[in-house]
Amino acid sequence: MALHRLVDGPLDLQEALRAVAGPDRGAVATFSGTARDHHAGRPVLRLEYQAYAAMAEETFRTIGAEVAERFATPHLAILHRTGTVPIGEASVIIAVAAPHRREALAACAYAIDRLKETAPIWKKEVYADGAVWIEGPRARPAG
Amino acid sequence: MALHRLVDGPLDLQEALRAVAGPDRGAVATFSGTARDHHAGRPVLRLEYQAYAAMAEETFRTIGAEVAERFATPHLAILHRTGTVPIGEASVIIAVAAPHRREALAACAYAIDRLKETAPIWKKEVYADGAVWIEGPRARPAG
Amino acid sequence: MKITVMLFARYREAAGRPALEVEAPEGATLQGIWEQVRTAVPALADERRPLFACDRAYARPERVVTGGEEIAAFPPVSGG
Amino acid sequence: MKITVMLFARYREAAGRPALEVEAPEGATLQGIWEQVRTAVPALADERRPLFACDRAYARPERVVTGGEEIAAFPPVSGG
Repeated sequence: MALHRLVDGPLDLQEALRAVAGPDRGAVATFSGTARDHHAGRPVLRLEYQAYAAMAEETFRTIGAEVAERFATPHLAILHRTGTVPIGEASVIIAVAAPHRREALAACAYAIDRLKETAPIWKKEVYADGAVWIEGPRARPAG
Repeated sequence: MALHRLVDGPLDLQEALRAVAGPDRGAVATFSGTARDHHAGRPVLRLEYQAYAAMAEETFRTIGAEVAERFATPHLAILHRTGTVPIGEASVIIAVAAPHRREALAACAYAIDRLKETAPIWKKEVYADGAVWIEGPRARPAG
Repeated sequence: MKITVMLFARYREAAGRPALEVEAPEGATLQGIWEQVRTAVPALADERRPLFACDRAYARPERVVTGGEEIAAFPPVSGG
Repeated sequence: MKITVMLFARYREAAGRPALEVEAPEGATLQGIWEQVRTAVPALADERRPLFACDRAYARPERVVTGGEEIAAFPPVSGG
């Protein structure tokens, strides 16, 4: 099964696992990206995420289709939080189930890489004395 | 923090996550190996795992030291179940936290590979009409 | 034709609003529409090469807009 | 000297017990001790090349045992 969702609140790893697990697949890999308390040596108080929601969910579906084709498993969950993310909490969770471990782990790595490259979501780091919108490298799929 | 344990009962992914997570690391990768309901086309009723416990825990500590050296993170949890594992439940859980996603995912893949190569643990598949001890490839570290 | 351009992240903050409407000639490209946005919003004047989306998919700056599409412009993404 | 050899998985099931004690001469190797196990347990007669562990670490068949070590013999592992 597939689950793709933007969530304005805490992410639930168990929900992602329930969406992908099943008795015919022996391997489940997950990745959680959590808000770190520093960046480049500067203390970070919290993160704020803004998403172009409709397009982001479209992007998640595309990643799901790519994973299904490349790693032969439809069992992918993508959860991404929007709004404020306190330090230590997850901003993104990926879960993939597959028959064997190599596909599960490779698909998980692929999905988070693609999400970071293509999903229209932006992170703002909030410091004691200000805030900065982070911008990724200018990679994107051909339009 | 590191956690290495053989458990004669259900494994708890949250316990593994709590052992490795922290506000200074932004990436957590996990791998769960779960009991599949078939193998090579044959229905499997359940698995039974036997371990050489003292040596297995030594092996987990060695894997932790290798991960610390290769991926620069000490935050590894290894939980392996012994005894009966019902279909759909986890026989092994690996969790790794690291500052960034590539190390976390690569360390997770490395740890499960090494566990399968080196940990003195054996799996028996139970079928409707019998049971078979599974044996891995004859790889092992130089003695 | 009237074209609404959705803005995100730094662009939205600079413009002080989530979207902007501009009047574009027939045959206008995404880049051409963006030039009008830059003229209308001085805080965006330095943003010469945004990323564009047309109907929720990435689109090239030279893409011609026919009206009715959902258009967005934004800086490089940083989700995850 | 008396040497206890721990057995696991298929070997344990074949022998019907978790460990076996054999009498080995001074200077005996792991493989030499294993030959005595095979002689003592007909169900293990076909197992010519087990994996060995000595004091909880993998050890080569030619390793000389001095007595007092924790010795184990087992088939290829299949955990995970």
